[in-house]
Amino acid sequence: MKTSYREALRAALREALQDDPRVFLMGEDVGRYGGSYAVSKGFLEEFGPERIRDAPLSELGFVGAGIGAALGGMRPIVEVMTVNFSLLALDQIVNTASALRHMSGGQFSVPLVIRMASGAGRQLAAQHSHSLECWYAHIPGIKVLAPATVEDARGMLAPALADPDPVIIFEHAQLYNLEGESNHVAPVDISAARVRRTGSDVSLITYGGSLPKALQAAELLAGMGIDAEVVDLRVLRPLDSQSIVASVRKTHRAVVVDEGWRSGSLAAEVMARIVEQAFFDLDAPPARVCSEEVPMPYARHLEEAALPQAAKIVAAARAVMGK
Amino acid sequence: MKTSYREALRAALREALQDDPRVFLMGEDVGRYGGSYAVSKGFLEEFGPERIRDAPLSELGFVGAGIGAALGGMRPIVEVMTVNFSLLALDQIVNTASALRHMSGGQFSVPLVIRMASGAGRQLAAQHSHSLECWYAHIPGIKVLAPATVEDARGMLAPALADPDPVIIFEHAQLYNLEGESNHVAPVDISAARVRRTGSDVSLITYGGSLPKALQAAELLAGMGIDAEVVDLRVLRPLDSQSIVASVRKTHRAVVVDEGWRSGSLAAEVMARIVEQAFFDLDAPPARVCSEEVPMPYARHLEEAALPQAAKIVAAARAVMGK
Amino acid sequence: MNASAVPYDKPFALRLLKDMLRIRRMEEEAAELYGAGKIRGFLHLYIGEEAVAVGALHALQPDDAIVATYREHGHALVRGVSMNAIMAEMFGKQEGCSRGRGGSMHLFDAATRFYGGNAIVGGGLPLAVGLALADQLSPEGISYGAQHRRRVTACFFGDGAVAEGAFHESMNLAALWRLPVLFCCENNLYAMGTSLARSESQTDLCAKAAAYKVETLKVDGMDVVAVHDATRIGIAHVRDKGGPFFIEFQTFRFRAHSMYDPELYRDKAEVEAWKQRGPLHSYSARLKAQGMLTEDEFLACDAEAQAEVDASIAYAEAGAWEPVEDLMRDVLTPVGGTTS
Amino acid sequence: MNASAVPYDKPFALRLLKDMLRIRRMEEEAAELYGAGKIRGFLHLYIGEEAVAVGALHALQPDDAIVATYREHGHALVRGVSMNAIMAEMFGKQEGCSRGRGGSMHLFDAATRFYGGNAIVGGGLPLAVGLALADQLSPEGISYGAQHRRRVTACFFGDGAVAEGAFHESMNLAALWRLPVLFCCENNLYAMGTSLARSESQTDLCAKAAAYKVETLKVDGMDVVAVHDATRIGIAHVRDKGGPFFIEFQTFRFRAHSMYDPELYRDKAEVEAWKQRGPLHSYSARLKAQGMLTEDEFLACDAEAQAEVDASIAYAEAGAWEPVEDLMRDVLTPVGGTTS
Ligand SMILES: Cc1ncc(C[n+]2csc(CCOP(=O)(O)OP(=O)(O)O)c2C)c(N)n1
Ligand SMILES: Cc1ncc(C[n+]2csc(CCOP(=O)(O)OP(=O)(O)O)c2C)c(N)n1
Ligand SMILES: [Mg+2]
Ligand SMILES: [Mg+2]
Repeated sequence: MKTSYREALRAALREALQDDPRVFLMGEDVGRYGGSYAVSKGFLEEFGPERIRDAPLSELGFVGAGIGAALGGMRPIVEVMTVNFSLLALDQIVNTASALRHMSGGQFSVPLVIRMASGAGRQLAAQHSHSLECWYAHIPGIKVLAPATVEDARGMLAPALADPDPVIIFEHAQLYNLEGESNHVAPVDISAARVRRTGSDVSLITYGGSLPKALQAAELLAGMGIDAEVVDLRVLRPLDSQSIVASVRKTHRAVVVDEGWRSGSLAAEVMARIVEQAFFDLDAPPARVCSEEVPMPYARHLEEAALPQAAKIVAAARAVMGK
Repeated sequence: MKTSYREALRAALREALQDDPRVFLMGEDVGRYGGSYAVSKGFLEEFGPERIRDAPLSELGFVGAGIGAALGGMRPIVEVMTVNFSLLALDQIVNTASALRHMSGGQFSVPLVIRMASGAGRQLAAQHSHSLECWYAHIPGIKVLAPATVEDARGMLAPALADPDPVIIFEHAQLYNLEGESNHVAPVDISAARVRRTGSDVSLITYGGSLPKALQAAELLAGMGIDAEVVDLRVLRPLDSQSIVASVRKTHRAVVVDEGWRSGSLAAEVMARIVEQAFFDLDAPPARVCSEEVPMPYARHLEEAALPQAAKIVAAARAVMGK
Repeated sequence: MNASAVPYDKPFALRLLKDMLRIRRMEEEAAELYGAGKIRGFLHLYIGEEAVAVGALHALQPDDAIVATYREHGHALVRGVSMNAIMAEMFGKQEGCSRGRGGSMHLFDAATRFYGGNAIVGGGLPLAVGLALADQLSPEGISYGAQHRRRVTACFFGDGAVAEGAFHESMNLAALWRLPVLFCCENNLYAMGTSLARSESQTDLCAKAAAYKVETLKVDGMDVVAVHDATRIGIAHVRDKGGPFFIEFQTFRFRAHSMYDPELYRDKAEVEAWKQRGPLHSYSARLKAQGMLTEDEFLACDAEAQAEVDASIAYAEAGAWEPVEDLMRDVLTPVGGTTS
Repeated sequence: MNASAVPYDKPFALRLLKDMLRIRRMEEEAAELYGAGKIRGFLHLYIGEEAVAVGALHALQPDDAIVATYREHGHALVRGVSMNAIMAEMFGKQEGCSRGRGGSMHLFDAATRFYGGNAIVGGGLPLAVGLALADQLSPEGISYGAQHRRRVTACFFGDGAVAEGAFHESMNLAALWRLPVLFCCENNLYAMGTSLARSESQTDLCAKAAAYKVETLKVDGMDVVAVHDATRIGIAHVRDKGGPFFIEFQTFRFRAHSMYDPELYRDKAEVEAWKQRGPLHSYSARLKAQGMLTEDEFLACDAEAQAEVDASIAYAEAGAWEPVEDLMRDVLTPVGGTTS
């Protein structure tokens, strides 16, 4: 069945709300406004204000309240409108949600799901264009997911809610209108990366909003006689090293594509794992295509220049191929 | 002259306060308490409460106020007691301090210095033991320093204050009592890494609180016939790739030592740069010694096991040497 | 509509009218240009709230500082940023007041001490506290020209920002340290789709501010005269006493929150009722009633505003795209470069 | 000293005394053990403030929840966490209530709904709001045993926390959503070295809480009877009305902030004056005055407390270090493992 990423998220949320009375959705403008990306439009009428809970502008407060509610037996889905505002809530995520189980010697788990939009591409400028997946992927005690397909948008929520620990879900803002197949039957796996295109010459390893660009680059490369494999990480913490290494062992070449700023990017971690685990399989140094290290400019042509693009991926892939 | 890291910081702060009336120190308990690490003890009496400004527990507020004061012509030194509490202030640092110059098209620079203690090793458990240098090193628009020697503790503040952009200084909590030489004459350079021990067999690349451990490991390695070079990064953003690469070109082997959690560590970035720029100079895959991916446990033996230690560095160095 | 006489001389009375018209016409065109794809990103219109920026900013001196939000076109314009520079910024051209790097949400202007343009709700509050702290600590802050008087930092923010921790910490710091901040709360009753009653347990925002021992005034934000007078009182308080002052401007936005907002959360009737109290309409009626304005004069003012808007669009259209090679510019300050 | 009669039966009156003694003696030994290197990290003593935890927690029911700070030994003990488990935790032994992973600042106990032990000032406040939200939303929250009544979440925090944004956001959420939270502010006049007057523009903390439309009580935190009575009033309010309640306990810590604190910021005389009002001393004098306690009984209680402390130290000493191989335990929940 063809559907959109947004519709897939909606279907997953509705199902979760219908199936488990402990589930509720809380965040800024999830209710009366209908969700800032229209993901929860109509839910207020369907599930009522207790379960579709509009929160005041208090990111630290309502994320912390989500943690408390999870401890108290509920299964909250907290929507932090965008990753940009999640900076205000990081203390609760790092110092409470992710540490609580360990600090309590295993007594308290925090079955919390946090959803947030991330990424650039809509000319929203420096404060509204962050990709900070790499920061979250650094924190022990949580899991981090990045659905990049309609299927994952549909299937990742249920296992995230079933997970006893905090799960952060990044929805790239450029994907909401993505159309694709969703033959949803069961929840998808949330432990492994997935090969989205098989190839033999070079591995393009990516996630989230960069997946469509990597796939587009692979098509362009095919036209140049280069057969690229595209690996969608899907799960950013814990990273699925095995799948990464398996692909690189096959292709012997890797380009990591990541919308985060280059220095200290998640791409660096992927490269580190590749050299740690598959150094002698490499025919060329792994390369990366990341965002330029500049706060995101507003002007469209500058934003485009700052972000990873298919053309840059093609160039990087050709370079590692020595072409 | 022999002095301590703490005394060196004190001397640098006093000098700054004496030399420039625009400089003031603001933070929790910098005044009457004397600084939580006794760095500003006695300053209140010497410089008065306007310039040694005790702030309420409002990390977001007073870090933001520091940004505003910098915009207003002052040269604030904001002390965030520890990096752990800086999570509450990250929004102001990322979305204002580091982005303002760019967002304003170059009109407003933010000449702000933020100091904070970081790191583990004193059994302070999960919420008080963070090493998040890597997060800060990811942000364009700021500079990040990690003085690891008495000389740098003495010499980095003046150039940081002279810098027109925000500079974050990480003081590792385990270093305050470090004794060392300080032949302070002029401000030190804050753009380059420095080789703390020359060697030819393997490069141990590190920063901050891990430097003493790396030097200790180098001594142990020497006893085993392995001649390690120790590179102190000093400047975590922008990273001095050139010095890193120069050392690796010489030794052909690298072990990166970093107290941050392994996944998404600054060590990953250093490894990425090495493979990007010196892949064909490597005789072995670069390795890293980081913290285990666990919120810091309280019990001493577990904390020790979680942190990088000289013995682990030695083992990693021997492994990359094939010994 | 408040029918009391406008107590200003004609030039100033018309200045207020003209500035409200300039904002209104500029933003109406901006909305069109958004539809045409010339302006992108988020665009938050101030239409309906013009009396606040106009009345308040005309009470400030040139050396005072302003901190605003993403809904700041009007503030920038009244403060003295040229419409050309604002329009070019929204187009993303290098002639923009932020070189096209900031866009609608990040208008900045060093010359008029206009410190943005902040897209983080509540994000400007600590900044304003710090600017005022600099003024308290430095000699420029208390002497200006011949007179000795304090500089003021005026910080604009919405009702939604009041729920943020940043509001709390900033109010306390400003009050505790007695800093010269004028807190200007633009209470338009909604934060995106969330009405004040669903975001605050205490909806009297002056009562909230008073809990920090900050003095307050609540004023009809649809009435430019009331706004101006209240702001003058607030400013005088700050200059005399040094400490902060809080004004709640009761206002309303006539348009959607941003160009993405389907406005599901409020009735057309509510919007219509507020439009009856529209600041342009009510103020020009008052001026006419007291014989200070003729319909011809009004039309002339309006035509002048529209001409300025048209010119600014032409200016923005003719502006240049910054070269892509300059992408990495203004991340750090060049050595020997400008600092504020 | 308040000389009014203690209005409780003897067993309960002595229970309060004994619990204060248990905290006092446990912490005095903890200070010694810190000096001896048996306890490490940060150790924050509650000595002087015992009446607050004892009076307040005895007003709660077993199914209520507690959220505390890093100064929480007393709260954990009175709540029913065994002294053995607390002492072992401070030693870092696996018999500790948090398996030695948490230490002094992170005591936890699922059995008594004791949710820590939080070393981030203000960090527990949003958590308490969430626990109360869960109670409001779920059936367990409103029915217990035979009676239908609301569960309460009691959240302890210091005067210093009031300046944090977390306080503001949490008070508003609790009040806005009418959540069953009892906010217990332990105002000991200092946050490390920062006195309340240097941290708040409004030092009347009840006035601050009232600004969120939360009802409040201010009470002498050195008087265990006053504390208990006030807490009962607060709890009753929360159970009946559903909404939050705020109590300011006016108290004082007799010791330094932590074992690192040189106490440069306050006079010995100030500390001495508060010691005259010490909760143990004043309460036992009252009990004696009304013939409820003899000196022999007091000494017996004290000896009993001391014996419990001695036993807990022996227990902790005899405890085991968790195997280093288990380092990575309890980062994530094992599949099929426990969740709260
Ligand atoms: C910290 C933060 N959270 C959320 C947002 C998204 N957001 C943008 S504007 C807005 C509403 C703000 O309302 P208000 O402060 O009343 O100002 P108004 O838009 O009404 O002028 C929200 C929720 C944001 N920009 N920043
Ligand atoms: C967010 C944060 N900032 C700073 C600290 C350091 N710190 C620990 S306790 C403390 C004082 C807290 O005072 P108060 O809330 O009054 O509690 P008390 O210690 O008096 O019981 C400070 C500043 C911290 N733990 N967390
Ligand atoms: Mg509003
Ligand atoms: Mg206190």
